[in-house]
Amino acid sequence: MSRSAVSLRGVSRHFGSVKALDAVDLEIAEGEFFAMLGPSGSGKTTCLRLIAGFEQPSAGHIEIFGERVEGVPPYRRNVNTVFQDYALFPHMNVAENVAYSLMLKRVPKAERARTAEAALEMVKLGGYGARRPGQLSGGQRQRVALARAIVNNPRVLLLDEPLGALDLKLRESMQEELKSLQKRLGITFIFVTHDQGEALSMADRVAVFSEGRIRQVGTPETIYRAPNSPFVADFVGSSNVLPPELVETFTGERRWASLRPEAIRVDGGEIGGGERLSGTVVARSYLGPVTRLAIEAAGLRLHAALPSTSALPAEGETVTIMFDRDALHLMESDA
Amino acid sequence: MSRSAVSLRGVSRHFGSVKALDAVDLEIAEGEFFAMLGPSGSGKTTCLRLIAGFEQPSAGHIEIFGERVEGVPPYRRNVNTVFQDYALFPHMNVAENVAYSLMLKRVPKAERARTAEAALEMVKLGGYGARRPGQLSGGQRQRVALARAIVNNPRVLLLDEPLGALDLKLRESMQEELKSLQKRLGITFIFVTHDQGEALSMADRVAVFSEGRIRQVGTPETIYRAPNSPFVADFVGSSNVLPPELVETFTGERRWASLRPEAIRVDGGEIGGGERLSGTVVARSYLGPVTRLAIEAAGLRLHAALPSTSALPAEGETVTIMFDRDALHLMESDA
Amino acid sequence: MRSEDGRAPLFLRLAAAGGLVYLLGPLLIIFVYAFTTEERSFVWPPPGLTLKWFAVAWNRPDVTAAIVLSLQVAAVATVIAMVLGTLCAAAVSRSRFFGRETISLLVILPIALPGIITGIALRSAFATFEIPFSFWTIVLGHATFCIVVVYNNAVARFRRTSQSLVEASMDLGADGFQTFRHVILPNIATALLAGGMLAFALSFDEVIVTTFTAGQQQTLPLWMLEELIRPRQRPVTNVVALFVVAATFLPILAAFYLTRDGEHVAGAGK
Amino acid sequence: QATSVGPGEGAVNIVAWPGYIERGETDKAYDWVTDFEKATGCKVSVKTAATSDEMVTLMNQGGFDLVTASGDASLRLVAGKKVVPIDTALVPSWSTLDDRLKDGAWFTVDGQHYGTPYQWGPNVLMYNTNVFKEAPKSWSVVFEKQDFPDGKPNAGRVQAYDGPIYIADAATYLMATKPELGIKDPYELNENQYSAVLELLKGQRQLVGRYWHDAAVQVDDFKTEGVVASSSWPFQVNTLQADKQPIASTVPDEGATGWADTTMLAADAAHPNCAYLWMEHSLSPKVQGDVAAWFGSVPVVPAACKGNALLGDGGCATNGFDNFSKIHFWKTPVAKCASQGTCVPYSRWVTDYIAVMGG
Amino acid sequence: MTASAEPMRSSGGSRLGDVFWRRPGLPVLVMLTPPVLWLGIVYVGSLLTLLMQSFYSLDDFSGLVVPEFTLSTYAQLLTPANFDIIRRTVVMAALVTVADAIIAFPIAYMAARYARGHWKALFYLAVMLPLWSSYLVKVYAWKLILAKEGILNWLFETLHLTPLLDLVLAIPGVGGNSLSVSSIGTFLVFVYVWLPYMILPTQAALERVPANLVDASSDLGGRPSATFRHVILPLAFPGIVAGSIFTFSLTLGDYIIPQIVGTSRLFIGQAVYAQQGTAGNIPLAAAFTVVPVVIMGIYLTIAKRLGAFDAL
Ligand SMILES: Nc1ncnc2c1ncn2[C@@H]1O[C@H](COP(=O)(O)OP(=O)(O)OP(=O)(O)O)[C@@H](O)[C@H]1O
Ligand SMILES: Nc1ncnc2c1ncn2[C@@H]1O[C@H](COP(=O)(O)OP(=O)(O)OP(=O)(O)O)[C@@H](O)[C@H]1O
Ligand SMILES: NCCCCNCCCN
Ligand SMILES: [Mg+2]
Ligand SMILES: [Mg+2]
Repeated sequence: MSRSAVSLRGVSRHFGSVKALDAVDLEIAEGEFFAMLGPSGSGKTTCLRLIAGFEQPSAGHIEIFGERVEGVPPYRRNVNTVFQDYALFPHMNVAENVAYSLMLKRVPKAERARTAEAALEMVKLGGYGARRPGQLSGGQRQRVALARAIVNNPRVLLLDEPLGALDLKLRESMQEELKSLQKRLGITFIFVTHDQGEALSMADRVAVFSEGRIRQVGTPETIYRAPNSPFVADFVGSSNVLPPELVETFTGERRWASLRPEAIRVDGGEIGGGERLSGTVVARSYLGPVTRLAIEAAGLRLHAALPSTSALPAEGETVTIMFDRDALHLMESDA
Repeated sequence: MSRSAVSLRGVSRHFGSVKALDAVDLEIAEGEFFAMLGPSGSGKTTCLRLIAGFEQPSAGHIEIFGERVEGVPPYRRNVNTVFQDYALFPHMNVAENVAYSLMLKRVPKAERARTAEAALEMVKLGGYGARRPGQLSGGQRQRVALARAIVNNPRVLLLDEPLGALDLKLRESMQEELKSLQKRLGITFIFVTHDQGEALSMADRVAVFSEGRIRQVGTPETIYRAPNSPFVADFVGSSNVLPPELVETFTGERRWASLRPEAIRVDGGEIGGGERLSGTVVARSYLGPVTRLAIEAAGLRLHAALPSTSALPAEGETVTIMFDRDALHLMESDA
Repeated sequence: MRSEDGRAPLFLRLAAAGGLVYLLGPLLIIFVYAFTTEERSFVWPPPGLTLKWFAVAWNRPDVTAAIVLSLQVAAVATVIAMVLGTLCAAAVSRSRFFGRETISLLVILPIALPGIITGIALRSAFATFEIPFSFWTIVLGHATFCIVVVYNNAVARFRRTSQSLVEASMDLGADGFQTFRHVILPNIATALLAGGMLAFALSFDEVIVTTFTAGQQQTLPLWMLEELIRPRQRPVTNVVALFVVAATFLPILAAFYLTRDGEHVAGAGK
Repeated sequence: QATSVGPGEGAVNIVAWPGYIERGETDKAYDWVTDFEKATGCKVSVKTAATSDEMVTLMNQGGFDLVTASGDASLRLVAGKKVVPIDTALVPSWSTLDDRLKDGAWFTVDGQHYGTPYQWGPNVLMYNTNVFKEAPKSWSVVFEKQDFPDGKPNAGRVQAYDGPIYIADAATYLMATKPELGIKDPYELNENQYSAVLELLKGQRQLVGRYWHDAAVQVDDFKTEGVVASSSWPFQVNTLQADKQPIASTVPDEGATGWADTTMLAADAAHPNCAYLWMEHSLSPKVQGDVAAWFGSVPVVPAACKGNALLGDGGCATNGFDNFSKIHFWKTPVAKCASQGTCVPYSRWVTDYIAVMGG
Repeated sequence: MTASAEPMRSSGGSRLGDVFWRRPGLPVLVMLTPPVLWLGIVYVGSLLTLLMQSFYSLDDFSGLVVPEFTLSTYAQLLTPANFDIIRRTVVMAALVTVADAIIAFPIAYMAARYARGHWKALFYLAVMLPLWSSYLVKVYAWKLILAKEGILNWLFETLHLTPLLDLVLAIPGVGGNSLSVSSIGTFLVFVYVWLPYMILPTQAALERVPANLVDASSDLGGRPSATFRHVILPLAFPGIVAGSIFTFSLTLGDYIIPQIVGTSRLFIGQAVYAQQGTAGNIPLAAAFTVVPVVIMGIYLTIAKRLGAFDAL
């Protein structure tokens, strides 16, 4: 990991009795694409706002490129934000929006226009400068917000669920664009989302939040394959979480374990070694490439993801489920 | 298919020059879970509002259980709606919201309360009657809206993106609940969404809308595996759409074809027959069970979904992609 | 928002039409009487019609003096009300400590209490502190009850102007002042305009409070009161009333379209 | 004490009854301001007041130099120290005044004169000549329920003055019709007399649709509201007659109340010199005659009765020059009264008259 | 909070801006001071000065105010005649408010929910023009309309409906010789001049009722009348209450309308005006003003609870 762009040391933010953020430590490296993932209310936005300077920590301190930023107002931090609702200025046209920070810096008009247009080109909106935000589609607005945030060459870009308001197709294409933009600019992106697919596919590293704390930080692979707790396992991949008693029967260790749906085979699958359980199919959902089965077995409701092309048991059928022992991931924590 | 709950015959709805719905024919069977899928502005909501009676067709006619409903106002149709933004009455508490239609029917107070409570139990909100809508979370509001719509035992329930405002986890669990509720009640659900995953996993049949027209109607499997047009192929499953020229080289037929990402193998995959193309990996996204590669080949940007556990080429690597000829689905339409 | 389908029910259309006739009919009377030949009192139907009152009104220095004074008072009172109302609204919308309710009550009081109370209270305060009547005593009274309309419009717009716009501005390098100038002010401008228009109208037409705070100065309504009671050239007052309505017609319409567009603009960010 | 009036300050502000100070705006012929302004450089500003109470209110506000106060206001202004005695030596025309008025009790306190008399006149009974072919002889037409000569009842067709001072009009009527009450002065009533007067007024309330508050409104009411009889001022009579309305007036046998107005000098007058110049000007026969002609009042300078083009030689007589003794001039009722020791004070008149009008 | 590591970015932001940013209470204080000084000290101060006078009394003999604490003025206030004035005024204010609400509602409703485009502009003008026309001239116009020789009578005569009018005018208590000298006349004028003040907030409130709630109600079986009663009316109610603050208070204090059109029976405004002018009975005038202050105090408390302040 190269040198640290943002670091949080024991940072807390309390609102009255609500601990929105609770003693969080975090290091984000320069040039990294970092995702903050977690359910609603877990403190992701609060964390971002602390970095941007909209909130002040109740305890702990924050460093940006090694400098402590207590008391430094947002407008003096070399950090820019893309807001979830874009927060485009409705009374300015696109070019004026993008050039806003340049105007504040008293950059001469002509240069401003040039720079803004360049930023718009960067997000593929060259020529849209004269429009009003109200005349743009959701995805276009999102890109204007992006252009406005990067026009200033910030060293860190904060993005709070920037794709949350877009519909699925648009979202997928913006994911690719964002990713390639970050590569081109080489700046640090800190990205908030509650969509684990988005976090996994885009980020270099992911922090999983829950109730104001970070539960795990790691690469997408680590987070997905080696969750450290049932919470992470469940949140990151709709995993099956097996209780210690059951796990003991397979591994001898009395520990929580996760089992990915795609690691489960059902009945007439290829014969092979592995662990077995008997259960009943209670629901079946077609997801395109795979079909998900909900199976009640050993008092649990387990999910298995099978290729839709394979032979699939019907609802109500009794089946045997099998998995490799290696597929069982034993976890540290128990909550 | 059992007898028809709702049928549209050549229904159009024009707003000025905008053809929100354009000569649509549709039969929805009794007891069916029917999804309307399509991009924003494709006419889904308009179609639902026509069935509910909030709009009147500009042309064509609608039948509900065999009766033509021209001029029948919404309050005389045995059809209820769950609105996208819930539309709960803010000045009434939850119980009053749910009992609203009973109150209008002058059902005695005690019976009203009982029925409303039963509907709330049904959506797992027993005991929440005294709260105000403002005191509920998004998912809870959604369920109140559901309870309010079913308290009256409608024969058709219309749902306009009922899960759109919920976050991913909640959405998944509500999907299962909705599905099982529909089974228990046995009534017709007509469900609008722009999320193809939702449509595929929940519906018995799906209609794909685009620009005020229905492009295809069929079971999820049909829609996913045998799209009738590039539009449907692309919209329903982030499919690779291959142009006629290319398809001709494989099949001899000059037709558009779709190729699912999971049908593509790359390089050192199992040896086997099939078609081959050479290309360069330009992006790689980790999606958990699978990793998606974007590969530039034959002037196209193709996506391949490979199990994350397999050996994956790096970005920039040159690869050979392979697929079975059967995996190529030839399409009727060319738009 | 979707429009309701079709046309309004008949009884509603009739009731609204009746209401509009009630609202506009008497204005028509004023217009007709601006042309009557009858000089001292009004009888129906007017015995004849003439244009001479327009010339008469034009040539009367007391008319123009009263109009000018009223315009000045209304302009200054409106500016003061806009400043104070905006400050108040901004403070309330920014602060978690000061209850909006308390401030709202304080601001509403001058308009919620009958004008005669405002008038007499100010008058007795002027007397107590030996403040002589002047242009500023009129302005003081008017600005006091005009604050509320500006405040209400501004508070509503502040509420709709997303906090994230302010944060976006700060994020992009603007401090509080710059944010106010470049983001907040342009966003609430149409609301302020609407509030200011209403404030101007209230001040321009205020009789009761002015009666107690004007001393010997004559604002347009005081002139009219005098003129309507005195039996000479009553049609002149109607000419003036007609003139005021005609002169304000376009600004009112402009404000309507401006504020209407404003709503669109303000909502566009979300 | 100055011995002569200094140069004018350029302006003078006067509170006056409507019609009292005219600059030819309504009728070119009636203008007694323009010349004065030219001669003295004092610009005249007039604020009209419809009632004595309004006048007092205006004077309490301050900012005026002069006020043409009636008797029921003048002593209140003196008691409230809103006006100051004048030096009659600085008003050369003082000597030309009607002797009957020179030391009038309504503006002379402790031998000091608080202004110069301006005009006087009776509160007449105005009536519609289409209804009354001959002049009514008694105020009973407005006080007692009855049918008028046209056969229709008087209810709703008569008016009374909307001011507490009107209690004196009722007292004047009772003084003649109920001598057993022993009313000697309609402004000095003991409790017994006072309650009899109030009874009469309460009865009158049933006949009166609306009380008249100011002159112009009454003019309208006679034109458009079907009012045919009321106590009034000559001013309204003149106005209506000028409008060719079938209107005349009379002083009935019971006598009448009336007013004698004084141009009083404000205590805080900002333009005392112009004020003195105006008082002098106001006593010139020309002004006196013109005002009398315009307003229908009687000049306080007898010389004005002759040779005034507007008033005409018979004008003074018509307006009641010889009725002086029949008229009970407005004055402020006070608790400590001359005729019977304790009387009902004006503040009670105010409250009770409000109650009477409230019905 | 410790000030100041090196600023990370030199551009933008003034020193004072930084101070304000670090102490967010400070700008709020700075912003609140002028309006609170103005309203709290100048206005409320004047009001208290006035109310204090109601505890003084008037000396009957000299007619001068005695600046000593007494409740005698209040005793005077509650004499039957004065109480009558209060009752009459409050009843009138309430009736005017109700009538305004009834007349305003259809107009506001049409403007808010049906009128589009030019019609909407027309409705707006129809409300704003009367608001901009001189109050006094409007009142006088009404005098012409209501006079015995006036337009309404003329109209009734032309339509041969005079007996009907006479019947109405014969109603004891509210009738009179003609409309312009009856309580009905006063009522009509009050209703007229304050009508725009009721329409504007009602319309704004109606515009804020989400259309989908109307759809939802109709979807659940609500006919238009039921939807109106159970959804639209309750949600627009704060707007009506907001409007009523104006209509009620303006009627409570007006002294010009009842003087020009009416029966000469006093209203509170006239009584205050008369008392403070006549014989300078400032204490009684002040005591009279306490009545609307108390009434409006109660009214505002209720209005606040109904959420009317947000609808103003
Ligand atoms: N200004 C505030 N005052 C009080 N509580 C707050 C405030 N801001 C946030 N909170 C609370 O802090 C917790 C964390 O909120 P935060 O917005 O950081 O969550 P989040 O992870 O961004 O959630 P979401 O995905 O819903 O945006 C929540 O319980 C929230 O209610
Ligand atoms: N009342 C209306 N007036 C004018 N145009 C309308 C109206 N309602 C819908 N439209 C237009 O009709 C088209 C279809 O709209 P509709 O709301 O049915 O789309 P949708 O498929 O529901 O989209 P979304 O997913 O965004 O909700 C759009 O172009 C829309 O702008
Ligand atoms: N348009 C004339 C209405 C006057 C309203 N004045 C309000 C002031 C109340 N204090
Ligand atoms: Mg958040
Ligand atoms: Mg829709």
